[in-house]
Amino acid sequence: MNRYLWLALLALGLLAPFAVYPVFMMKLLCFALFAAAFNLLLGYTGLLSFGHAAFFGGAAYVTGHLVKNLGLTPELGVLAGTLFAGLLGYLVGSLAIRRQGIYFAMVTLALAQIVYFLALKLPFTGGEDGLQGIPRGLLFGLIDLNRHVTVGGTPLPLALYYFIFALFCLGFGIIYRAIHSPFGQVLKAIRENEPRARSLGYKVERFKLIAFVLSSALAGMAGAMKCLVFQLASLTDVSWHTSGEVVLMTLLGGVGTVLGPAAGAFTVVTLQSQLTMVGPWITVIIGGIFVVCVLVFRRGFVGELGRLLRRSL
Amino acid sequence: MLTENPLADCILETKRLSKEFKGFAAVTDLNLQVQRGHIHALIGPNGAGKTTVFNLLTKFLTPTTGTIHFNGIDITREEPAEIALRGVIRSFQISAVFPGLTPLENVRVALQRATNTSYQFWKSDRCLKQLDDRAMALLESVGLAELSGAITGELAYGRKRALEIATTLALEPKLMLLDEPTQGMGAEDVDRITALVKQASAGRTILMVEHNLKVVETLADRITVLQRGAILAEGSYAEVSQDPQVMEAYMGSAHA
Amino acid sequence: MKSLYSSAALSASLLLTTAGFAAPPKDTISDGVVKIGVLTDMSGVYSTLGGKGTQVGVEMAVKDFGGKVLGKPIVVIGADHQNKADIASAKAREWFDNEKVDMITGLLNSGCALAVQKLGGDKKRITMNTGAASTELTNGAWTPYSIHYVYDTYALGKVTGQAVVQTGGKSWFFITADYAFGQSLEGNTSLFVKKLGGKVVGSVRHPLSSADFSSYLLQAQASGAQIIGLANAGGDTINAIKQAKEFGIGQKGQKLVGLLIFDTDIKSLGLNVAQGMQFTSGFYWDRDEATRAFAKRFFAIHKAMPTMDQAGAYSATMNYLKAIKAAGTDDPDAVMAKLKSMDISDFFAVHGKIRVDGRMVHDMYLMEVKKPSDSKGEWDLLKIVKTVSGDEAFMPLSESTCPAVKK
Amino acid sequence: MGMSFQTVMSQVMLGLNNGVFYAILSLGLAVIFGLLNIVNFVHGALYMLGAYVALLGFNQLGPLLGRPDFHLNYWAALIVAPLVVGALGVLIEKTMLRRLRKFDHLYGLLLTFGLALIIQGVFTNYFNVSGDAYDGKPEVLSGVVDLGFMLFPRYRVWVIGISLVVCFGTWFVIERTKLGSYLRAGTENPELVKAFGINVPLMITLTYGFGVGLAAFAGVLAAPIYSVSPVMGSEMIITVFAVVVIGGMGSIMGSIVTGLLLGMVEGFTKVVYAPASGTVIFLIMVIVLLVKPAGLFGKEA
Repeated sequence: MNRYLWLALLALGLLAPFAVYPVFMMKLLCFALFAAAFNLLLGYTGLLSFGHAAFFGGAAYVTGHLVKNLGLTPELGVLAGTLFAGLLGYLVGSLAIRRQGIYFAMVTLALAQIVYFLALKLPFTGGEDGLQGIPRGLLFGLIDLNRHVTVGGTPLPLALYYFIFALFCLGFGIIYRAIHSPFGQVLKAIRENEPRARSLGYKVERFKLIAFVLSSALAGMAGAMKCLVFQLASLTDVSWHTSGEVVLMTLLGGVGTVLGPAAGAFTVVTLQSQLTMVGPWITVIIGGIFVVCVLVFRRGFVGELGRLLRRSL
Repeated sequence: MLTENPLADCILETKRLSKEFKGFAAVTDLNLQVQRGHIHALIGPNGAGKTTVFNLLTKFLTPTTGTIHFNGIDITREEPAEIALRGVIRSFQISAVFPGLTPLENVRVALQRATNTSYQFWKSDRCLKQLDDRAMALLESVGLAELSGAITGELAYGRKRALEIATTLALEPKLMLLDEPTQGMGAEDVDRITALVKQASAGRTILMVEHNLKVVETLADRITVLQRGAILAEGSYAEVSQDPQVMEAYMGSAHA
Repeated sequence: MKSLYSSAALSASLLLTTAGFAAPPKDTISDGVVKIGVLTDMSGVYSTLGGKGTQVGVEMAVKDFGGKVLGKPIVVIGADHQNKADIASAKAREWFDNEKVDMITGLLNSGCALAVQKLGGDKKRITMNTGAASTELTNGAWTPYSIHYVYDTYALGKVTGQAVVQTGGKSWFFITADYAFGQSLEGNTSLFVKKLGGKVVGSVRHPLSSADFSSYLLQAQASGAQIIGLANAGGDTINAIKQAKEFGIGQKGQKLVGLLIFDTDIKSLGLNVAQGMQFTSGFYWDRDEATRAFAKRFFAIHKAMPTMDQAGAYSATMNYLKAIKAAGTDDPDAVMAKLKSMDISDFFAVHGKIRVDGRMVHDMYLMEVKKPSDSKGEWDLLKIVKTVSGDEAFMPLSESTCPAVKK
Repeated sequence: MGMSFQTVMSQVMLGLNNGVFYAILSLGLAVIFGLLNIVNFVHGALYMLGAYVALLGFNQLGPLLGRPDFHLNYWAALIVAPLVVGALGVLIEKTMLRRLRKFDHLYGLLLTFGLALIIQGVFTNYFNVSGDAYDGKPEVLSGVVDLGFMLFPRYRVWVIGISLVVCFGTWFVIERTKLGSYLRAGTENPELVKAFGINVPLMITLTYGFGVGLAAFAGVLAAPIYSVSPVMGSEMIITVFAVVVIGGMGSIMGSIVTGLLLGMVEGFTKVVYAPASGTVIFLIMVIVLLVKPAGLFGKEA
């Protein structure tokens, strides 16, 4: 991979809060990580999960609860949320990978509905109001994540931003490594030709399950990050619309590309925030993008670029 | 002749193997014995159950009744991957390659299995580079060395089959199951694959389903003729081709 | 050089987002403009009773005020929170941080209201809630900058509950939306039912947005209760009422009582189905000359009569602007102090006042749906049966758990 | 909780009433899935569209045609709505789904998901989300019937009856007639069917149109009972998916029977623990998946 590209992106990420509204930037990072984690499953294992919001939102609730009600420090909260999502991923994955293709998608969707129900009913979730007023707390018990640094007259939440950015880099790094690992090679083989991978002696289910757990844990990490940024965990985070959105982000950017999901997430989140005034038309626009993507643009824009340049991005 | 007792040197044996699909018997009471070191051909008219037998042997299908023994061990209840780990490797009727990977990666995925790194998602795939030499050697042996970096999906059909054999060989199988290795090929490709199979058979056993009787005649030590899921005849090419039942049921129709 | 292209794609995404970013300085009117944000449900289940209409109300108020306060322009912006607390909170945060928004109104739906009000407290910005019902907003979730303007579950439950029990509806069965709002509505109502010697014989909790209420209705019917109380809102209430009619419930002595109903719901149901029902409202367009005059102007713009949320948003905005003018600054502390000492009197409220806990106390009305034969027009739906003074309707400060209330 | 015979029977009837909607919708999904191998996510939106055809036909069509007292009556709507929506389905199949046939079936799911968002979004923009009442219920079907154990709305009796007729009629056509045998053969081996001189692409298109027509039919049936709202379908479709997973999408009869059964299970949950009634089907799904991964009526993979 091109070292300069990564360095440029890193620099962009480090400087972004001075140019872009930091909270928005952090939202982008959360969804970029979410989409990248989802893509580990769809793009590199060939499994379409239609219930990934369960991990994203589930972790947000767990992190929020632990930080708010039990006073955990934010880094431990994120860790707990990530582990929880991984565990949940293990349960959902074990059930879902018994089925393939379309059935897999429907089973994950339905299981995610149960998580939605729990998020509505469990005593600590705040029902339809969600878990609100989650404190950002002291990182490692030392650094106040609420601290704003005034730059050119504008107070910027730099401590929080760099914490989130660091988490994003960590998560994205794990995904990148997993894709380019011996494990990732087998995943690609399974995606390309599952019966053949099986006949070569690979226990396909086990690989799928590990990929599922990894993907859900990292999706959970993204959810935990979002919960610290917005200080709330809500039913939106676990709803099937969110599951659909992450599919769209990945599809739009490019399934099975390293940068595609992040770029797709940036585009969708930006669109949503720019188009709040068009009201319900946003749903129509999102739906339209879906249709166009599926019909003419299946590689996504990063994927199409990669094809033009004959490189994998 | 390696030995007097055929059972002692039987690498694969099925006893009363049957498979029913909703009342329709695809395979009935099949007693098949494959001798170590042989190239054993499974032939028969369309719908005779050859591919079903393959799927049963590799556990892509679960037998309704009967047992399968490999090297004297009962493998009837094992998973496809476990059977592969024992050294029974199959090919498919439709070419079984990984179209999105390069030929080199295709072979390397097979080599990788023995390295015990396959679950390591935290390691860089650069550690797989050490397998490249062996992968190249295997590609070389099937004449694909100069195409090692191509896009597999865009290779010609015959080359895909060759790649498939290289991938299978990478696993050093004890028993190779080849499902119609020359199906849909031009004469030139057929000759090349025939030679490849011959070459691959050194030191191992091969069970193949094949339609092309010329290939069967060239390669097979022993032939089992299936009809409607049951054995019709068995023996060398010379024996089988003289069998009047076979002539009628299969050869007749095949040559007609 | 593929890397160039994909980083270009990323930076293009980034650039798209930089629009509208600037640094806020300080002034008497901070940053030289008074900006009012209307954050409400513009597309979801409550969009007909709030939605664009709420923004219309706010814009009318700004126009009536003259478009300027203390010589500085007043700007109204709106956004759809889609009934999602996370969207509401994100939008409000952006507005406070970037858009110099001084006050947010609307906030239909308690989850959204709680999130934005909390944020307003943290950022020292005023929130004037005209849409949400939860009493929590003036109790545990109170902030020095929060105002709850129109109604709450306490007032709804108390006025309706008392009125029904006093006219003989002693035994109740609740069909309750299974979430905080529904439960608090049920809780508040049963309290007053029991206080007046009535009893609650049972209740059933249904998931939000249920399509089929027949099972719950039959359970209610089987309970033998005189009153079936609907502690839900919007589409759920409408469906329940329609299906009750379908099953012939309400014909044999049993009576349906909706605890939160808007004019628009009645319109959707039709008088035929809804006639005779009683409920509580904070406003009705056809109350007197002043309300009718306002409603007429509102209708000319929005093509519908104002609901209590929409009328409330007008009144809240108008009084907010008056308070700025009186205080001579838009400093939130000064404006809040002014608002809490002002007499709130306009077409919406008669001598209303904003209490220390942020509750705007004003008259509430017990409404009854007209018979089709009594209706003289498309919007002639209701009559006011009883006016209940604010002090009687709303939760007294002695019961409040608001931290600002000294006990 | 003690349940009298009366309570049980009433809940059976109500459950059946919910169940017939699940049955018709999952039947449509099964028919489409069988021939096109597509999970038709837009099914819920088309169900909603069917209800709107009835609603708008009754309220708006007359004024639109300049004849304010013209109402498209209920019976006509039962025919017109499936035709209109079916035609839309044909359009969708011909212009979009067809182009995806050579790709992974998941793209079909994603495409129809996008279409569902579009249709729902457009309707949300123009119509009241909390629902509009449909006033076109025919006089003959008004009032209640005394079933002995309860008073049951006559209209719902009709809904149950006609739905069962449509469901079993569809089953009969597909499983017992020549046309059906072509359909079934088409799913197994399209080449072979082509060899019989059957226009397979046309058959696929018409099947899709029929499947979504069923959804529209259910929408018209639902209009007088439930509020007609832009979100009525999206709430339904996820549950119907679970029904389909439980049933196994293996057979037409499977989807009908599962739909009816689960409607009743849901009905009983409303009495025992109502808050779980929205989720009980998903729980059943988990259990079924653990015990029979292919679903109750599914073929083993």
